[in-house]
Amino acid sequence: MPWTTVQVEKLENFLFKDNSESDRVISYKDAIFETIDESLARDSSVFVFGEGVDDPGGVFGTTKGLHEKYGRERVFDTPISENSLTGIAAGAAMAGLKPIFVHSRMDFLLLSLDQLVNHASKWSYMFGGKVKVPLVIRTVSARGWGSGAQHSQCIQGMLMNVPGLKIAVPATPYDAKGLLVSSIMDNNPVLFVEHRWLYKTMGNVPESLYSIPFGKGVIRRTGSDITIVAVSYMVIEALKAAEKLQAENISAEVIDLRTIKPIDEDIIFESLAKTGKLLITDTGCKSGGAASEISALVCEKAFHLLKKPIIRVCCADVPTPASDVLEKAYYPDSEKIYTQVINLLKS
Amino acid sequence: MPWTTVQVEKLENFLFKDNSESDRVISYKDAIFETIDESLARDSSVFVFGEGVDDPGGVFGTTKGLHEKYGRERVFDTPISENSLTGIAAGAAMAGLKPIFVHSRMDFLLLSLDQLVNHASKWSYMFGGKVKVPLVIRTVSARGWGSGAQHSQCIQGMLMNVPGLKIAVPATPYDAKGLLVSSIMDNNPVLFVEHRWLYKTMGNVPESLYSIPFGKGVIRRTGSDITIVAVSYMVIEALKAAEKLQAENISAEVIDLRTIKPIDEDIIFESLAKTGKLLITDTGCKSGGAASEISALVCEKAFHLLKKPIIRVCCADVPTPASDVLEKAYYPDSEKIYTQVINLLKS
Amino acid sequence: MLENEKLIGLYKTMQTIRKVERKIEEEYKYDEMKTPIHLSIGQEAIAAGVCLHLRKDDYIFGTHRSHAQYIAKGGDLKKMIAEMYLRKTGCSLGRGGSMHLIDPEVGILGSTAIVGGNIPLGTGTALASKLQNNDKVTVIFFGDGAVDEGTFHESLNFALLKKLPVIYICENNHWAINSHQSQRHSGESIYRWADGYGIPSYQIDGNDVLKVSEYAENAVSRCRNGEGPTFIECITYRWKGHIGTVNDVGIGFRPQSEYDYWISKDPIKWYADYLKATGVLNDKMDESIDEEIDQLIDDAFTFAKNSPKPLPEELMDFVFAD
Amino acid sequence: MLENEKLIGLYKTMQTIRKVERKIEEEYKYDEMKTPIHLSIGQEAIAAGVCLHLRKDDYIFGTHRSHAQYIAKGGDLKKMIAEMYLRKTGCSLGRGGSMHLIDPEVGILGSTAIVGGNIPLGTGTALASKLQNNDKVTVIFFGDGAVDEGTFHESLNFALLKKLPVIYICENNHWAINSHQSQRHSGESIYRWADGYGIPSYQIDGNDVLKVSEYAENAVSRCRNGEGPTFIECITYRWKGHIGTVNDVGIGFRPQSEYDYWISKDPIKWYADYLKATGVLNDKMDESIDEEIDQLIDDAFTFAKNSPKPLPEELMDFVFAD
Ligand SMILES: Cc1ncc(C[n+]2csc(CCOP(=O)(O)OP(=O)(O)O)c2C)c(N)n1
Ligand SMILES: Cc1ncc(C[n+]2csc(CCOP(=O)(O)OP(=O)(O)O)c2C)c(N)n1
Ligand SMILES: [Mg+2]
Ligand SMILES: [Mg+2]
Repeated sequence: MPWTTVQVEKLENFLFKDNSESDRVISYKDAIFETIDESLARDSSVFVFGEGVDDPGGVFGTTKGLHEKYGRERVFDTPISENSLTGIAAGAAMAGLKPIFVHSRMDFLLLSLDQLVNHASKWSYMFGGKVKVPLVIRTVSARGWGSGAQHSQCIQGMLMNVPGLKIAVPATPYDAKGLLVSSIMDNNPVLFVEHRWLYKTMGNVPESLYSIPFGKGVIRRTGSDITIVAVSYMVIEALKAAEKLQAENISAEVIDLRTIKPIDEDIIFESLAKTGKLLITDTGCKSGGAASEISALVCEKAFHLLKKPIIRVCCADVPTPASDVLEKAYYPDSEKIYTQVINLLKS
Repeated sequence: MPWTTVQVEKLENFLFKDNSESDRVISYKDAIFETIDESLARDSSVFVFGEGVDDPGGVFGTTKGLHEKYGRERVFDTPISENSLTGIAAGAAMAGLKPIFVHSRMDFLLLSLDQLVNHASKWSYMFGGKVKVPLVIRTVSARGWGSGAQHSQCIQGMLMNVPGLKIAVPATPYDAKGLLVSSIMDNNPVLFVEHRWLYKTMGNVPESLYSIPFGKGVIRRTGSDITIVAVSYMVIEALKAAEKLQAENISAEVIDLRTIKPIDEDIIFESLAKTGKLLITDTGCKSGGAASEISALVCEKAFHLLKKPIIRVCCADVPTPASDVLEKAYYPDSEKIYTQVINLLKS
Repeated sequence: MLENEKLIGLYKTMQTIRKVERKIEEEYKYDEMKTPIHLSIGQEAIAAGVCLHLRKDDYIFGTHRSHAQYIAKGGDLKKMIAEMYLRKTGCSLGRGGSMHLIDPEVGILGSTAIVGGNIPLGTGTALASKLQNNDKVTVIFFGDGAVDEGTFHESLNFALLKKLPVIYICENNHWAINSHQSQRHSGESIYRWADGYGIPSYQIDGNDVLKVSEYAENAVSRCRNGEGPTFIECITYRWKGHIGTVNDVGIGFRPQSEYDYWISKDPIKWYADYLKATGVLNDKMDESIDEEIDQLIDDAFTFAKNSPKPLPEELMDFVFAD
Repeated sequence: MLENEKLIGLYKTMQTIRKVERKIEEEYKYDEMKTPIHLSIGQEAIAAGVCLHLRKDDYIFGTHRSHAQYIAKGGDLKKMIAEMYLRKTGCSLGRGGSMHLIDPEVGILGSTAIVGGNIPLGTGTALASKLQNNDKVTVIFFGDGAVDEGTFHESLNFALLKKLPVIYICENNHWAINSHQSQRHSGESIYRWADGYGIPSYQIDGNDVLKVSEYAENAVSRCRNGEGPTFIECITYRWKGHIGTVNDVGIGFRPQSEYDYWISKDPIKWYADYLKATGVLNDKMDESIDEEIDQLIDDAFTFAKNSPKPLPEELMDFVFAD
C-alpha cells in the first residue's frame, strides 16, 4: 500500500455541498474513477496509461480494474520513462487519439518537461494550428508521512509560465469529474492537478457526464471582510480557516479558482470590490508559485480595489522535509491562514 | 556561425559605465571568457564542459581555445545528454570539484530539470547539509532571427519556484565577471543566466578577479517618478526607455537586480519610497515569470509604498513566433516600456 | 529490383532536394529568410530512398534538418519556401521557420529543433496506428547526435515492447554541429545500441539510394505486417556546415581530406552515372528533369516572395486549438 | 577464493542487513517511523558481495531501497535507525527519511527516491576520480525499473566514452512496484543493453554472494586500473512488497509460486549451509554472530528512540550550504 495512504486514512472526511442538483454523494477518488471509466466507454479514442494504472491499487483507486474492462491496449502499465511517454502521448494525440497519461506523483513531471513544454505545449502554435495535441497529464501530489523532498512537490505554479498549456486544479468531487471531462474534450495539452489529500473528500456528483468550463472559478463561501483565493487542496484548509474566523466575527469569502491557467480574474475582482483584502493560498512553494502570479495579476489589474497587502500562504521556500515536526512547520494549513488573516486585519 | 550572430552583429554597442575603478572597457562576452580562463588557472577543481565548449566558436567565444590551454580533461565537449550531464556535474561537485556546465540555449535546460530540481537543488537539504553541490549551470538565451519557440526561451522565472537554487542574471560586463566568480565560489547550485543580446555590451571590467554578492541589486539610473526593475537584457531596454522618458520630463529610476534568487528587496523598497510606482520588465513570458514574483513580493511587503498598479512588461504568453513581424509584437522593448510608463502616469 | 519509373522517381526526388537546397543557399545571403537554415546537401539519398516506400497517409517526423524529408514525402514546396520567408502562406503560417516544417496532407506532422525530441513523438503516432488498427507506418529521421539523448533509449525500448510500426532512421553524418561522433560515443556503430534491445538493426551506406530503398522497403513491410520496429543507421555526410551557408571545413572544423572524400561519394552523381550506365536515364531525360525541377523551384520562390507576412495583431493566434 | 575471515565477514553483513530489516518490519506497525520504507530482504547478497571489495573512500549511490547498501558499505547503524525515526541524530538529521541515507565518512554520498536519478550522480563522482587522479571507485546500485529511464542510456554512454571508474549494479528483482519486467522490457536480459554500448556486461545469480563477490572484485580492479566501467545485472528477488511491510503476494500481485520459489533460494540460508558444509562456520560461531548483531540493533533502536526530533524553528536550515 502506498505510504501516503497511511496518512490519508487518518484524515477525517470532508464533505462538499456543491451547487449541483444531484444528491448522490461520492468521493473525489471515485469521481475521477468514474469519469475515466465513462470516458473510455464513451470515446474509443481515449486511452489511459502510466506506471501502475493496472496495479491492484490502480493509482490510488482511480484506474482500478479498468484494464480488465477495456483491455490492456487502452489501459496499460508502462516502463519508467516519463519524458518519452509524454512525447508518445503527444504523438498519439497528433494522430487523433485522446491519451490520459498518469503520474502517481507530481515530482515525476519534472522528468518530462522537455516533451511537455518544448513540444506538446508549443506544437499547435509552432505549426500555425495545423496539428492539435489533445492530451491530458494527470498528476497526484502527495503530502505528509515523510514523503520527503522528491515525493511531495506541487509545481503547478512553475508551469503557469508555459504558454500553450492549460492547468486544472479541482478541489471537489464535482469539479474533479467536470474538469476531467473538459480536459479530455479539450484539444490542447492539459495538466490535471490532483492532490492525494483530496481523495477521500466527499461531494455531490451527478452520474451523467458533464463538463465545467476552464477559467470559471466558484465561490465556496461568501464573505465580506476578506477574500481568500485557494488552489487545489488548500480550498479545504481555507474553508476551515473561514469557519474559525467566523467565530471572531470575521467574514471570509473563499474562492476556488478551479483552473489556474486560464484564471477567472473577474470572480476575484468582484470579491475584492466587496472585501478590499486578499489572501492567496497554494499547495506549492511560495516564491515563483501560483500565488505569486495571482497576486501580480490582481496588483496589475485591480490595484484600485486593494486596501491592504496581498498575503500568500504557501509552503516555505524549502525542499520538503521528511520530519513530521518540520512538515508541520513547512505546510500551509487553516491555522496559518487564520493567523495571517487576523494579523492582516489588525495591521 | 550560429544564426543569432547574424542578429547580434546588427545590434549597436551599448556601453555601461560601472562604478568600478577600472577604466578597462571590454565586452560581456570577453568578461565571461576571462573569468572562466582565470578561474581555471586559479582553481584546479574548476572544469568546464558542455556541447561545443571546444568548438572553434567556443560557445559564442566564452570558452574559445580554453581546451588547448587547460587540456581536454578540464574543458571538454559532451554527448547531447543534458539531464545526465547535469547529474554528472552534480556528482562531480559532491566529490569536491567545481563544475561549470554550459547550455548554448536556455531551452535545453528543460531536459535537465529532473537532475537540477529533484537532485542538485535538494541534495544539501535532504541530507541535512552533509554534502555540498557547488555547481554552476550557464545558459544563454537567444532572441530574434526566427530562433523560434524552441531556441529562445527565458525560463528563469519558472525556476524561482525551486528551493535550493540560486539564480544570477547579470546585465553588464562588470556583473558578468563578478557574479560568475561568486557563482563558481558558491557551494550551491547556481543558474547563471546569460543573454545573447548582451554579449556585445561593453563596460568597465577590472582585470583582477572580484566577486559580487548574491542578493545585492544596483541602481543603473536614478529617478524620482517611477521605479523600473529590470532583469537580464531588459536592463538595456529599460535604460533606453528611461532616456526617452526624460525627454518627456519623466524621471525613471532603473534597478538591475543582478540576482533574482535571492532578490534584493530593500533596493526596490527604497526606490518605491521615492517613486510610489513600479514597472517590472523581464525577458521571459509574463504569466508565472520573474516579474510576477517580484510584483507579489512588493505587494506583500511594501504595499503601503504603492501609489499605482504594478506593471509587468515581458514576453507575451505565447510560444516564440519565428516571423520577424510577430517577434516585434512578441518581445518587450524600450518602446513598450515607454508607452506603459506614460499610460501608468496618465492613469 | 525497382522498375524504371521508380528508379527515375528516386532520381527526381534527390535532384529536387539538391536543387532546392542550392537555391536556398544562394538566396540566403540577402537576409530575406530571417530564420536559421540547416541544409541537407549530401544526405539526399536517405530521405529519397526511405520515402519511396511510404504512403501518403504514413507519418514522418523530422529535426532541425528536415528540408530533404519534407520534399521526399511530398510536402508542398511552395508552402515550404514561404515558411523560409516566414510568410502567412508558409506551411506553418510563418510561426515555425525552417526548423518547423509540416504538411498533414501527406503525413508530415512536424519537425523539432530539440535534438532527440521527435523520437518519442513518432513512437507515439506508431502507437496510435496500433490502437486504431490501421497499417500506417511512422518513420522518424534523426542524426547521430540525437541518439545521445535518453529519449532514444526510452522510445526504442517502448517501441519494441509494444511491437510498434515505426522505423528509426539515424542519419549518421558523424557530426553534431562541430562535435565529431568520437567525442560523443566510444564506438562507431550506433546500430549496435538498438541491436542491444533486440530491434532488427542495420548499418548501411546512406549515400547509396538503392541500398537505403532496399532496407527501407523491408522495414516498411515488417511494420505493415505487425512485426514491429526497425532501426537503420545510414552512414552519410553533410556537405555544408551545420548551419547557414558556410562550409565548416579547415582547422578546428572538419578536415579537408574528410570533406574531399565525401564529395567524391556524392550520392546524386553516383546514382546518375549508374542510371545512365544501365540505360535507365539519358542526357535528354536528365535535361528535361532539370528544367521541370527548376520550374517548380522558381514558382515556389516567386510564390513565397510575393506572399504577405503575418500581422502583429495575429500574435496570439494558434496558442490554443479550439 | 576468499579467506575465511572475509567469508565470515560476508555472512555477518548479510545477517546484519536481514536482521535490521526484520526489526524495522517489526517496529513499523507502531507508526513511530513516519516515513516510507522499502525493505531489501532477499537481496542481501548483492550489497554484501559488492561492498566487500570497496574501500572506505570509494563511493556508492543508492535508491529508495538502500538499507542494505548503507549497512554493507559500513554506514553508521545508529544514525540510520535514527533517520527512520526522523530524529535530529539521524544520518540526514531527520530531513531525508528512509529513502535518503547518507554517510560521507564511508563514501555514501546519498540515495535518491527518483528512479534512475542516482545513475548520473555516481557517474559524476567517477568523473571526479578521473579528474582528481585518484583511484576511488564508484558503485551505483539500482533496480530493473531504473534502466527504463533515459539517464541509464546517457550515463553509460558517457562512462564508457570517458572510461570512468564506475560499476553499475542492476538489482533485477523483476518487479518495479507491481509492474513485472515483462510489462516494461521485451527481453529478459538487461545486461544486453549495456553490452550494446561496448561495456563489459554480465548477468549473474544475485543470490549467490560468492558469485557477486567474484564479479565485483574483477570490476573493481578494472576500475582501479583505469580500464573503465562494468555493468553487472544481479538476478534476485525482494521478499516483501514494494513498500512497507506487506507481502504483495496473491491475485493481482506476485504469484505465490514465484514467491515460494524465491524463498527457497534464500541467499542467507544457502550461504550459511555452504559455510557450515565447508567448515568455515559452526553453530556456536553462528550464535555468537547472532548475539553480536542483535546487540548492535538494540543499541541502534534505543539510541534512535531516545533521540530528539528536529525543532520547527530549524525548518530553513540546510537549504543552502555556506
Ligand atoms: C536538446 C538539444 N540540445 C542541444 C541542441 C543544439 N543542437 C542543435 S543541432 C545539434 C547537433 C545535432 O546533431 P545530429 O543529431 O547529428 O543532427 P545533424 O545536425 O548532424 O543533422 C545540437 C547539439 C538542441 N537543438 N537540442
Ligand atoms: C522517476 C520516477 N518515476 C516513478 C517513481 C515511482 N517508483 C518508486 S519505486 C518504483 C519502482 C522501482 O523499481 P526498481 O527500479 O526495479 O527498484 P526496486 O523497487 O525493485 O528495488 C517506481 C516506479 C519514482 N520514484 N521515480
Ligand atoms: Mg550529425
Ligand atoms: Mg525491481
